Amino acid sequence: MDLGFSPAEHAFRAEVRAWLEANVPRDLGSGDTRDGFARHLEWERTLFDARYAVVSWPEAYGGRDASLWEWLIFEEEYYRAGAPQRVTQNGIFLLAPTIFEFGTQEQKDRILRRMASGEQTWAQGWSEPNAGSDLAGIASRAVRDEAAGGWRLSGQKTWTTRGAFCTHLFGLFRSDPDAERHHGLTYFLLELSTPGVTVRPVERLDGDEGFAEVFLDDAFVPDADVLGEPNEGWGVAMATTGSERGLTLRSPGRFLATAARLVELFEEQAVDADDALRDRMVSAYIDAEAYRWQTFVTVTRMLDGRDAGSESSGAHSSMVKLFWSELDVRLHELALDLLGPHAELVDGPTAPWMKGYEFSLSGPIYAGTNEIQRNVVAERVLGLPRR
Amino acid sequence: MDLGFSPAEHAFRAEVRAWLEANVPRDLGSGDTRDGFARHLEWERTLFDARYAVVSWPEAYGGRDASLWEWLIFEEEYYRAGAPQRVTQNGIFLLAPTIFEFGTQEQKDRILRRMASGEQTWAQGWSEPNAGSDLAGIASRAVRDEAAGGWRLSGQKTWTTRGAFCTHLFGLFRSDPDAERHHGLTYFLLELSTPGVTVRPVERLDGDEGFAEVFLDDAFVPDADVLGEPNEGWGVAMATTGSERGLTLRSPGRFLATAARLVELFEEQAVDADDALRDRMVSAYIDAEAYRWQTFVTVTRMLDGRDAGSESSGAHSSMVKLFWSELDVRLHELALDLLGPHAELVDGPTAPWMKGYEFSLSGPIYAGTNEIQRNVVAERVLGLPRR
Amino acid sequence: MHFDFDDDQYAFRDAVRALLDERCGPDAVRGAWTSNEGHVPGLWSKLTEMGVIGMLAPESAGGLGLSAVDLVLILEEAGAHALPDPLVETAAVAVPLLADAGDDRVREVVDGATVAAVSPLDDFAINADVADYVLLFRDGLAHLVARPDVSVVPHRSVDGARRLSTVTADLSDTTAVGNAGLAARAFDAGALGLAAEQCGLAQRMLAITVDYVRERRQFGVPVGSFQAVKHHLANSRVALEFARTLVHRAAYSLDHDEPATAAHVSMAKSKADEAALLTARAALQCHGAIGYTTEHDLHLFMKRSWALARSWGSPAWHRRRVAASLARLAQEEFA
Amino acid sequence: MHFDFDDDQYAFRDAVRALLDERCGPDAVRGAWTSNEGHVPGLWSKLTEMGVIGMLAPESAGGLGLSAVDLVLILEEAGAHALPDPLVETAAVAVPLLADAGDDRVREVVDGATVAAVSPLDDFAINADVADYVLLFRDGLAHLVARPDVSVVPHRSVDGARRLSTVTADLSDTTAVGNAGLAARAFDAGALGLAAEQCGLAQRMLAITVDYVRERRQFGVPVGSFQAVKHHLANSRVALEFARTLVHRAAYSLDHDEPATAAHVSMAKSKADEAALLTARAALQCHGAIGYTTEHDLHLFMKRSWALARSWGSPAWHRRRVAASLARLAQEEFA
Repeated sequence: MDLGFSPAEHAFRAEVRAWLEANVPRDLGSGDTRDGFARHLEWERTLFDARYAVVSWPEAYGGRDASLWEWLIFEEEYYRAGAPQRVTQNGIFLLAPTIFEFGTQEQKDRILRRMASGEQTWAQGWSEPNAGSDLAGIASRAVRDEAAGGWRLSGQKTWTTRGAFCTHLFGLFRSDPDAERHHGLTYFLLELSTPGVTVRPVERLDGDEGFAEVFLDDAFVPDADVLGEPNEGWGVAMATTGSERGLTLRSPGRFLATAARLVELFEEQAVDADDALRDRMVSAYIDAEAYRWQTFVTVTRMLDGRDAGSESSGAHSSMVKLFWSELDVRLHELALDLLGPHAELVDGPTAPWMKGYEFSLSGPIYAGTNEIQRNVVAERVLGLPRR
Repeated sequence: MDLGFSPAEHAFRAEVRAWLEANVPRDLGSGDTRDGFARHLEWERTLFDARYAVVSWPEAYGGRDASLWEWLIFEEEYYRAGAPQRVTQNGIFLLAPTIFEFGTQEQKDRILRRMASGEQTWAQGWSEPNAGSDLAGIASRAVRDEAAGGWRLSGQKTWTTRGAFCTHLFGLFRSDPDAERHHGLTYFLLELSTPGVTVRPVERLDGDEGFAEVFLDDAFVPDADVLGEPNEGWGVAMATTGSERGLTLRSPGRFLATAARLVELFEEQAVDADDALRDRMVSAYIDAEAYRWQTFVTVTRMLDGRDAGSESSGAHSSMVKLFWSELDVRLHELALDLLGPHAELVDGPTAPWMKGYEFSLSGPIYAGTNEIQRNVVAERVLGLPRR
Repeated sequence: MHFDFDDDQYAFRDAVRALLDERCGPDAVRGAWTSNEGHVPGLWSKLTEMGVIGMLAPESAGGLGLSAVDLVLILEEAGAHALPDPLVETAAVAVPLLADAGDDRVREVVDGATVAAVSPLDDFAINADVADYVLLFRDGLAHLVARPDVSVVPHRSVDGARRLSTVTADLSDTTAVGNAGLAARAFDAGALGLAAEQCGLAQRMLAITVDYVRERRQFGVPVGSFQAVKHHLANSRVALEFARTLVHRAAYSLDHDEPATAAHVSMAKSKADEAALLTARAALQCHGAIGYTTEHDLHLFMKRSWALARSWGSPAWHRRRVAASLARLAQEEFA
Repeated sequence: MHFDFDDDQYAFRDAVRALLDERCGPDAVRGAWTSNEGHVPGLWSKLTEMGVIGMLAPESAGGLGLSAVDLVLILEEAGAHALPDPLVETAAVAVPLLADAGDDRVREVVDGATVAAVSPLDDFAINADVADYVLLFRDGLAHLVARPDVSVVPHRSVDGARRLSTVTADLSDTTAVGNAGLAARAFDAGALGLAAEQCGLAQRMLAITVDYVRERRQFGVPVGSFQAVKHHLANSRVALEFARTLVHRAAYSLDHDEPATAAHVSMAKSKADEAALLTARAALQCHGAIGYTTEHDLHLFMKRSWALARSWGSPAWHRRRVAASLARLAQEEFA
């Protein structure tokens, strides 16, 4: 056991910290409006140019071949500096790992660098009106067009985050109508400008058009944009879902930074802050620390090759998702309680707390509701019967 | 709306308070040991002689024909005075209401007064090894003995509270072996000294032999000791179960008295008592008040004949049971937290708090687990599908 | 002892419910998010006609001479409909304050003038920019100022139907209404009013969610048949049941000037806030993504509950107030 | 950065687990409830032989020269078996204290003498009447007194295997061991030791419950297939996972005298206590009545968790200690 970072890692942290201090923009506003999305892409282009967009990727695709530890250090510093959440994250954190694992060389070369730079922005097309928690209920279909060398997609995708602003969509479609549930699905990559695709923005809880519905009517996708084998999309997608639920999307830096800001808020609001609130704040702070160290345990095991890729590893990511998503709600609830009558403001300096609260409420819902995650923990970690 | 008591009710309260102050015994110890049970019966005989054992019953059976309000006042004063829980309660609160509703005149005359005086003490024979939450799974059987004019009971009952000390048992047995689940059950009254009955004491969490297993091997019960009609025991029993879950067993006086003692404990332990504990204490106190007033709402509706006996009334008692059982745990948990390292003591002046905590933990389990109760609330109050 | 409302009280509640069902549906609430009026058009005059605004004024002042017990039933309906107008501030706070203080302006209010109010614990009022009067507290006294005499700085609330602003005004002996006792009573009336609205909000969020989970199917069954969903909603239902009882009890205390009124109001506000917040969380979670959009109605009620829970005293503030009288309460309740 | 134990550490843990499985099963724990010895017969000498007692003493004093990181894995096993002997007090607290203070009595302890201890926050020790030494704290210093020189008043714990007593002794400069810094470190070692035991207790209660709910059938299916049961146990499992990580982290801090050691120990104790208490509640609830008897083993572990949660600092006490350093921690963690 060695819980220190190496001199090289410390040096990397210092370098990142200095660069971020000099470069992190202030007041970009929400990235989930059309204008805000453009402003955020500019900032992410700056990150890319400094080779900080995807530090753990190969240099060929715009990364630095950084270790997972360096990636975690980068993330801690990124949030510590108050830098904004990434509007390119669904591509970088959810699609890219799948492309690295299942993509052809041609796909990697064509897509990854453009994704990292923000030239291509990727939205996720998982959910459908009747396929939410029950993702295997996907009904949107892909019909083979042999003559054109590809597929024709039809149907409807919902809750597509930033779908109104992105250039591309990745998602699952039913390519074998006779197969049931998890079978006969194919993973497609799709340009949203393709004829037959209509995108309708949907306003999220916080008033931003952060969701979209995507309607597809015979939209053509060439064979080159199938990820993995046809009809085997479920297995391909589960790798991505694992990423969404687990380590990569929710780096501990975000919660630690929120917890640290909560401590500052507590000190500022000291008039109203009694010990009952202090006790809750300490609990939340401890949980943020626990999440950090738990991530280090997970990364250690991944790097040591212990239980990586096993079923229990997927179930472990369910424990992680339960923990961070509830922690995030708790951190923000506490902030609102500290703000008292100012909590409801969506203008002025305290507004980010309410926005953060609203955002936190999506955590226990998306990427598999926490109810589903608890089932997974009970069944796969504890071995309770599925019924 | 009139939330005051009448002058007569105030007078009754004063009379009860004075009598209890003069008569409540100290240090009877647990009523769930053989010796303690005998000491408690002596106290309850004193109550009976003063006509306080069953104030709401007719005078013929030892009561005062008191109103429900007077009964509630009596209960508040009883617990306020620090008087001990009643070892006769399962007879008085669970069986007696059923006898009043379903019993023959002969049964009433033979049983009720003796029950009130403690001459007969009644244990409940509901659960079986394979019939707990799923009470309809009862397998103990009753076989008709036409010649003898009665029934022969065989099987096993478990978790029979104070079964090792009581003189009688009431319970359900399967009298029609071809009927399934809720059908073909009969409600029997049985002397525990009957040949063929073996009682094995079972030690409860707190070390007292408060439970028993009752083994029956061809034990004879005459027809006179069938309560209600043969094979219709389920409907008869559900009336009793309603009582157990609802109003009668858990008078608000008990929780108010506990809450008031908790406030005293908090003041005594002030050194260790920070605002976080104070906040929890206030919450618990408010809940005890809420339970008191909710009981008054329930009683008002019963007396007005609104929704009494309806399905939603049974479901309402599930809400009540959820509330008081969780409140009771919370009150005692908080006391243990206030006591700190002294919490674990089972000797000395703080011991009743640990004993009370252990007792409180049975609340969310017995009379239908709280998980079952939440199902009932969801299905019968909110109308969610049973599946 | 008789702890229930009478038939007249339920009938009046039902009449107001029918009015609000008709005039203050979700579309009307959405309208208040975007209109410049800050009101549901035409609704206030209807409420005035029905006597709701002047319920607590004596008949001699044009009111109905009713009590807080009558009013809380109405305010539950206001909550259940997410009524954007300042009904609590006007009917529950200002009317009895002006009436008890013998201030003639009570007649104007009974006849339809609106009153915005900044509670002594808050910095904001709703609808101060469009109200006829603003009620302010300072040094333990309540002050009523005509709107032209106040300056107003608007703010945006997460609940777009809450037209927030800070208010400043010259306060003096001449603006004060009544005495410190009446001001304290006015605060309690406001906190209790919000508690009643929270109960209505919780009830509405539960109803919306029950409807949804009975219809929505996943894994081949209604999601409402899953035990986890059932238990979330059962917990909310229980919390609501007991919160409502405390609200009704506190209203009675307020009407009868009982010594424990402040404690009872604080019990009601803290439990009603908790019930509403618990229900908001459960409702959103049981809806999933559809509840996370503004296209669905849930957010209209959820955001209101977030705001009310931190207005006129948070649950923690009210528990601290109960704490101050706890030792006495525990002794006195059964005197 | 490498946050895992090595193969030797796991192997030593497995060896101790095997010993405890054999010698400290539920029957042995029940034996300690009723025996006059207050120990599991013969177990302490086995632990001494294996080197567990002297793990943290340097080899020069007959120990293994290992660290707190090695020991917490062992203490998790002690918790999982509800070991009645004062292993934390002796191996985690006394041995390193005596070794660091250069006190020769460390050899006696490494060779099998037992040490009871009253933490600076508590009034009771376990096994003080049958231990060879008693460790006491006063005015920030630790004192070690031979048992014949203390007077002991017995008390009864809800956990019959905890042989409680109050201890009084004449303390002076000559009984003091080491300095204030070592005494503070000894307290942290004790609190951390209990935290590790709590993790083991939680793990065992979960395992017992999982076994039960897989077998027990109601309504025609195993009760473990009900979503409510699954969610209770999943919540416990998650709490345990994160608590263990904090325990391991704090052990490392203690070994390396990191500036945040006290805060890390307090984080570990508060979360481990919470995980154990949460699991105890869930375990009992998922068992139903059978768990509410002393015939079933669950209570042996549940009662231990209740007692440990209020010894060597409650969760609330430890959170207050974290609070004191929070503003600094939030700044320094990433220096």
